[in-house]
Amino acid sequence: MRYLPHTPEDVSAMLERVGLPSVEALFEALPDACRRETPMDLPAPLTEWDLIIRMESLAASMAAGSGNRVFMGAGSYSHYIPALIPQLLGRSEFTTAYTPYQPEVSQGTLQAIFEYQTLTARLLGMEVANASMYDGASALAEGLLMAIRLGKGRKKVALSQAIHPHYREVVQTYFAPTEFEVLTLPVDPATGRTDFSGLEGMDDLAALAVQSPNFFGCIEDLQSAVSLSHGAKALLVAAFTEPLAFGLLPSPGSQGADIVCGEGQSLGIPQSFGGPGLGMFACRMAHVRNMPGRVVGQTKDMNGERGFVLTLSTREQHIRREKATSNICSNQGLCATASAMYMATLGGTGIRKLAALNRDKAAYLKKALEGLGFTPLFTSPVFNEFTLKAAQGFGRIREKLMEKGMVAGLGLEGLYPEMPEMKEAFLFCATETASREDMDALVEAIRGELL
Amino acid sequence: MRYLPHTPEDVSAMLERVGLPSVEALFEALPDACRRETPMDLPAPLTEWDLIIRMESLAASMAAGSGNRVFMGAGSYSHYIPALIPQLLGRSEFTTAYTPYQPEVSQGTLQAIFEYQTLTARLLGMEVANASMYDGASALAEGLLMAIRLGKGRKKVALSQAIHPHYREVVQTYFAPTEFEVLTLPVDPATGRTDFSGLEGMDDLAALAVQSPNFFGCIEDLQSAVSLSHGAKALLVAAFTEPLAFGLLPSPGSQGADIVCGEGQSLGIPQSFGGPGLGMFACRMAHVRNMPGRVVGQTKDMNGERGFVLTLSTREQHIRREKATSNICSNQGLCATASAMYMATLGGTGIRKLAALNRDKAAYLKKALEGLGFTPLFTSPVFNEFTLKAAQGFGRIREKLMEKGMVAGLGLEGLYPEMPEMKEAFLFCATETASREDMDALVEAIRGELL
Amino acid sequence: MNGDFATTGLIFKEALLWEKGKKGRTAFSMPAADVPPAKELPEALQGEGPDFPDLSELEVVRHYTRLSQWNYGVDSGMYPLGSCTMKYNPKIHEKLAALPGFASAHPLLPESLSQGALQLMFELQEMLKAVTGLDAASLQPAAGAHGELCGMMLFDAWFRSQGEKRDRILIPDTAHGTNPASAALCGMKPVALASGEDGILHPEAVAALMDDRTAGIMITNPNTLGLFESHFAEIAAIVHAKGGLVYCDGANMNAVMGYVDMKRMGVDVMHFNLHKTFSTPHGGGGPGAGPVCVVEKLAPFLPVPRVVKREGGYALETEAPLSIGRLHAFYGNFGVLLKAWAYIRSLGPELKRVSEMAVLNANYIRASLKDFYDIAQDRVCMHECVFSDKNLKSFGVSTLDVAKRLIDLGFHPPTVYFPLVVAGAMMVEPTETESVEELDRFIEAMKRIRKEAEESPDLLHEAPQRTRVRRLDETAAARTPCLCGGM
Amino acid sequence: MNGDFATTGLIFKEALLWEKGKKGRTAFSMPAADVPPAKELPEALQGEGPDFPDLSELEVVRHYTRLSQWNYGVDSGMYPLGSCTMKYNPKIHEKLAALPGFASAHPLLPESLSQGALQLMFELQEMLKAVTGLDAASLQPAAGAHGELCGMMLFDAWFRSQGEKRDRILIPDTAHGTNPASAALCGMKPVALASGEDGILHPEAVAALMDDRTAGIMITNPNTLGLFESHFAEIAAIVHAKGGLVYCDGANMNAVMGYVDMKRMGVDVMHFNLHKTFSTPHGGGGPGAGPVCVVEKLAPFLPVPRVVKREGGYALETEAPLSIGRLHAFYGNFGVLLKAWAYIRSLGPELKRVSEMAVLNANYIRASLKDFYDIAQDRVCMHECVFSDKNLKSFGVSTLDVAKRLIDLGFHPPTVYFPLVVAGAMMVEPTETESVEELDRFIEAMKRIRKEAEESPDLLHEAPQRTRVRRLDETAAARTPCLCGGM
Ligand SMILES: Cc1ncc(COP(=O)(O)O)c(C=O)c1O
Ligand SMILES: Cc1ncc(COP(=O)(O)O)c(C=O)c1O
Repeated sequence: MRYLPHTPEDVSAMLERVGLPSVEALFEALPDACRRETPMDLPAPLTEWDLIIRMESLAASMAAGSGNRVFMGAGSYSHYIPALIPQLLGRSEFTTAYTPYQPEVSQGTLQAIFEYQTLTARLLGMEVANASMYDGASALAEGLLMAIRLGKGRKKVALSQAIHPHYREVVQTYFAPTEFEVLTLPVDPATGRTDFSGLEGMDDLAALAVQSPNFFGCIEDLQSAVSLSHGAKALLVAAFTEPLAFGLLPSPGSQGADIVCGEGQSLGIPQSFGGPGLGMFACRMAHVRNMPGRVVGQTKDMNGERGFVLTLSTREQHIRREKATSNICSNQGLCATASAMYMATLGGTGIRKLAALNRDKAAYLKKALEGLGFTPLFTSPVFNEFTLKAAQGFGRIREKLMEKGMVAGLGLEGLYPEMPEMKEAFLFCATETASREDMDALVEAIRGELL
Repeated sequence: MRYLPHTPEDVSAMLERVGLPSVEALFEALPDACRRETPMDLPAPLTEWDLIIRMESLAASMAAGSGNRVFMGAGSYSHYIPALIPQLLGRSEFTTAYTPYQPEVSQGTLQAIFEYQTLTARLLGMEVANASMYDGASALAEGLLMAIRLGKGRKKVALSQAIHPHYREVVQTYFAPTEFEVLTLPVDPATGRTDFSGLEGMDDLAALAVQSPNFFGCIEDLQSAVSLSHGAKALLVAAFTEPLAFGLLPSPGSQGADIVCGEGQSLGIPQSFGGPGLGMFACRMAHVRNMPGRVVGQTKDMNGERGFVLTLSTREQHIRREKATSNICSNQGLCATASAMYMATLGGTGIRKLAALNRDKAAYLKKALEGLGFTPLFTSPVFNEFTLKAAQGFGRIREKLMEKGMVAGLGLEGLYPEMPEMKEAFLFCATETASREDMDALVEAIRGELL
Repeated sequence: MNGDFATTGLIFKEALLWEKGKKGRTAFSMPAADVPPAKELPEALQGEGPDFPDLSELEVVRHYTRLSQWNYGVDSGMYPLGSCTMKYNPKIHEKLAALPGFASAHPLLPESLSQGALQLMFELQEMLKAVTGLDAASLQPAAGAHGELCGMMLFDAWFRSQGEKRDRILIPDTAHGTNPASAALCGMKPVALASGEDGILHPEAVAALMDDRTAGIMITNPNTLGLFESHFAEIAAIVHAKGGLVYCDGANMNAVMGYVDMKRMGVDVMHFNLHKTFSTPHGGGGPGAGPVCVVEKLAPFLPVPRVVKREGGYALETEAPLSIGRLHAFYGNFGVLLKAWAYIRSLGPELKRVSEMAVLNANYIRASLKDFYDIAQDRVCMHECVFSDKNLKSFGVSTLDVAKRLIDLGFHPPTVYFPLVVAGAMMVEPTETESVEELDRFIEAMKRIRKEAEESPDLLHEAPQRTRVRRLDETAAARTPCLCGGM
Repeated sequence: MNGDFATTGLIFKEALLWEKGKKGRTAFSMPAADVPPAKELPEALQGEGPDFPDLSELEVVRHYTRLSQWNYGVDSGMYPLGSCTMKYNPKIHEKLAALPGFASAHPLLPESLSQGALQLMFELQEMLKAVTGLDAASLQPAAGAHGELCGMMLFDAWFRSQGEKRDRILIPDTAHGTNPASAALCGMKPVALASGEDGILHPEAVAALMDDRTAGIMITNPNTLGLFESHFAEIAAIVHAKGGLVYCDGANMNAVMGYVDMKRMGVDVMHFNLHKTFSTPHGGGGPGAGPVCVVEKLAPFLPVPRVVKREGGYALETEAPLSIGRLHAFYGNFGVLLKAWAYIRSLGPELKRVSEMAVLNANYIRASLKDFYDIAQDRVCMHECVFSDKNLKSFGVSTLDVAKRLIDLGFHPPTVYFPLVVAGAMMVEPTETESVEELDRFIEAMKRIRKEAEESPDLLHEAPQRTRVRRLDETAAARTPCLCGGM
């Protein structure tokens, strides 16, 4: 086996050094009660060549790749990834290293993450970002737990119903074993934004969480959310699933958000069936000692050279154990590096252009679908996603289009059983990867079926 | 444009330094008589994304990849390439460097090529190998020119007709403008080996060239070739297109060949529609100062550390100009490195096993085709290629199979118009990439059509 | 070569990203606008866009090429970082993970269009069950600690379903920091459990602390001293007898595949660190994956969605009334799971040999170095062995110094100062992919350092000297944190 | 930063392949034998197999990872190697070349199954024609020198077709060594042509040598001094008047795209160095590609097979009675051609801007350094400029010393001691992909070295000091050659 170097002679010589008669003797500390009674029932080893064939055949059964046109976002976005990113990211000095505990041999990782933190802070308009969380959903959950720590005894958090339903579920999962409570603020059925009117009745709030652009694609009024939240002495946690929007929209930080967290997959990371993605997490410096996750800081070496280290680790589990700000250890470091590469590749000029292009594409598709009799469900401005009430019989048509390799939006009914207006509502997405030709083809295909 | 860094401000500032009013002024030395009258008529630039689409659509029209089964060798062989090779070879320190003129910053290339030379010499049983030639065909042509240089006035070379027809054509092209003559030795119609009987009548021979395994797949009697050649005071130039054979067969060097040259594509290099491949070239140390091409040698640095440099460059064009042993400058360095990686990956144990497996596969296919009424044209033992006289009507069947993604051998009639026995003869190849299942499917498909 | 396997060479300086570039450059190929511009946004929704530097493609490429050259990975040299299983990461896996069918797959594609991914996940679940002997698996946790958290949530949910709320949990003093931290996230109070003189847990200690307010126990086995918890089964029985549950931190599974049956041993929940045991690249800190396996009775509590096999194909099951819910926005780190699947399929039953060779390698190092460095437990170890700086103290030399000196000699240091129960610990985990020659070189370097500690301790204090930067001021970094550049 | 953009860092030692490994290891995944073994070979045909070392996969990976770290490439830093056009090599091209449709394509597939590759080659031919203004192209030559050889064969074939044999050829003293060597391979005797004081050729010199025994002339334009041969058209007319042919070595085409019309200028044959002008990675010495373009009258002599467009698709034409024949076993370095195609398609008419910026960058360096280093020709240059060590001699410092010191400061040296007409030449070709900041850094480093030459020449004599190996003994290497290891 090519991964196992020892020859039989190696093994004998080594056993001799160890002073044991056999390999089995190495396992003598295992009492019978712990031992397997039968060998592991695993399929026989595949050669590299058979492995490729098998994997390719599994991959071929997926509706991904250039042949398919998926007009669906909902937390996972199709964006172009410049070829330089996988090539640089794949350099084994990055991939086969681990946590930079030994900074002298990890400056590559450390500077890359320091740059990631900085670009992330700039993108989100915040003072500090951590080195990553698992994904957008867990970042939100940890953001809310952080707000609770900062809330000095306040036990509740309020979530906008327009936050990605899966994220809300993850928050629920994190909160279930605790004594803390999760409340929900409904969506305004006209604008598609969060209806904050319920806030008044809620006391003991440590945080209010709002996503913008929200799950329906609507851009929230973050500034109002911040003042209402601060009025209630709660922190405003701003969530996001599409960070590219901040190329165009005011950053959450500039609107006054206290904690910003969300998913960074859009920034140069393959969709990869939902993971690995990137939990982005940023806050104010005043709160940094309550922040979860690793963070890289700049310092000097003994010769005065600039260098980087993991720092503020007294917040972390390996030092503080049960008193840590989070249990996170391994994070999504390589994905964070990928997104830094992506942000550097786009640049300030590029991200603005690309964000505008995304908005243009979505506006085009929206208009075209409206021309087919789809009606907008909400009035708020959108970025690259939007919700439409479908034309009669669209559900069945959508199924048919799938056979042609088109995924025409995401049905919202199942995700919002509590909202009757979501019957026949679909969430569409068009990014820069959606060509006019593809969008026209989609619209024509629907038109053809509608007739 | 992402490859061009200068902003308009950069350009102005730089022009100011240069003291010129405009970019056009940089080109004032160009007289009107040399200038274009119209802009270049080139298609508009493609974005990275459109480029991919275009290239993928071109690639998709090729009958390559796992879907197709090509039972054809004839100088280009389908072998498995371990994933580690493209990954390591793609490291930009290897790919984006050039000729190692500055050894202190090129030790990676230099040691890799020194190792390539050594492994090549071992594979071919020779004392020294150069750093590569363009391909097998030009290596043969240069080998023969080298023999002529060593031949002290002898003006002729004799080529076996069983050398790859394209290689013989290239030799012809190289020899055409010279005063030297190329003679041909025919194939023995029974054995498929070179018929040396004509040698006696040839005088003034500087070299005799034989390929083994030859174009028909037949393994030549190199030892006899050597003694006959040496008897005629000519050097024996041993050519090859499938170096994997030397995992099993005696190396040309061990049989007494003076110069060994051929194509190394089999050793970890993609077929890539015929190039880039690898011209392998080896000779005896006694003749090294007449060898064409670059060569890396071991030496020491001023601290006594082992290191490597380009050496014996007084043979080369940049020093010796028209008196150089060849005009070659850029060679196939990265392909040589790939093949060294491949040889290291296989190891001595692996190459033997893999070579045996190739032979087994070909033997299996040969037997199966014989079962369909194909008859062996020649009696000599073969490696992974063999020539069969096809069953009646096979030409048309072969066309039909292509539509099913099977290429059933190579027709020899067009390549050997001078040999009537090549009518209906086909050259087949089966390597380790031909699964029994695929071979059975081929045979069954032919059987089905023959009925 | 006298224990010195490194030297110095040319390394480039490289500025921070925002110290480079110029407004108006780009490294991105902007797609052409083939649609009309959208109506302007209302003014309140118009931002300024982030202040990112504008670089050319070559500037970006050179930046990261240079940064990478400042790093040390498994492909650079031996990386015996204890508890992290830094084994060789097969190159073919990168190619497989990049297959467009997987890399471009949207997670909300209908099941009919994502059978390949679902099948792969289902098969991986089955294989993890086969490796552990347990009954059900979830692939959602994104790392080991996430798996622990999942496990503690399962504990909590189980007790709730029994009408109980237990808020204590026993955790040995050798445990990784994530264990107590994960328990705390679920509102449980960790109760420290001392391991015995012999470095392992003893049933009496557990019996003394286990009660019906205690949710159970979290044990790492093999533990962080590299020892097998031989009394695991008895301990599990004690915990079970009090109605408690048993969690196994499976981070060290690389030692015992094909030998241990987790179910027989009494485990109710365990997590894998897929990135360790099944060799997915650690990526400078992640992403990893931390699937959990459970016994039958806990299966109903596993996260949703679950990958199941039904007539007609693979499916995602979201209906599960007892489930703790979702733990990840989608299904976990699929791209990492895929590599683990490929690894297991490449080895199959040979995984047993993986463990054997990992243990042999650790013992070879232990036997070769125990006369040179104080060893925490002088007996046969599992996949790693723990030395200390005890007998170096008299030379004024610490574990940190040894670690830094190893760098100068060409090796990544072991894990240091963990586990906490060994003062000045050096935790060496060679993994099975290192050849005996490489182990010999490491041993030679360690012996040389032992000698230097005695004869020229300043070589150690001054180390590393060959790296681009020398020892960094971590105190200053924490005291006046600079976490964001260019301000 | 004071001109010093490099430092030292940790670099690994690494043995030669055969000093590693152990019999019985492997890094290769051997396919299972699914067929019976073949009958034994006759004894005379049974060899022993080569004595290759057996390594594990990790051993191979680490070996080449470490070796690569000893190298300097364009991605590492500025590589102003004159005459070599070391521009940025787009990363996307690697991905495109690896598309299985191309990478796994057998060259003898029937045309119907290889339309994609044929179309690509046909289009590349057309684009090269558009860039040069010439009438026909062949992509077969595998490198620049191969293109030259092809060109000389075309000359020879042309004259034969005219019933002539001309055996002299004019080659300027500034020419690259491949020019005379290529001519000599075709049995032609190069006649050296002196360039003028101003670094370019003058019609009188050509007129004096050109006669009807002379096949023609080979001119590099822009020439190797980085100057445009302004009298090219007149010179071509002189050559043509004597029945001769004009060859242009197009290695420096990167300077003049969109400006020059080769046909108007009087060129009959020229070659490209695709790897230079069209940015394919140089691979540590190759592979490259050296397509030739010709005027109509020479088209019938181009190598076979030719890629043509016919009704119904692209085809390979082999029937061409006047052709010089095949020059390559198949169609040249297709995988390199593909990258050039991608590069041209990515830039299109912007190739003109490529040339403009390449020339601007060279002139920026020239203007910035001409007061510090003696410059061969003090006027506007094209894509490169040539300095010399003339005014350094008095300090006992040579071009070689400057080159080696540049390495210590983080730059790849320029081409040195070429062209031969300038004693101690330093030929600097920055290329258009370097930013002005990078040029400034190079200029700063060069100025610093100029100062050091005066003040501390030993810094230069001792350089490089930061590399893993220092100056190597090239004399010993050549005197007692060791070309093959492990003997
Ligand atoms: C014993 C042990 N448990 C748990 C963990 C946490 O795993 P992860 O980093 O994947 O979250 C680690 C990680 O190093 C560990 O060593
Ligand atoms: C001016 C000139 N001509 C010809 C060549 C030869 O090209 P190649 O190395 O591609 O054979 C070179 C290569 O450096 C060159 O600079």
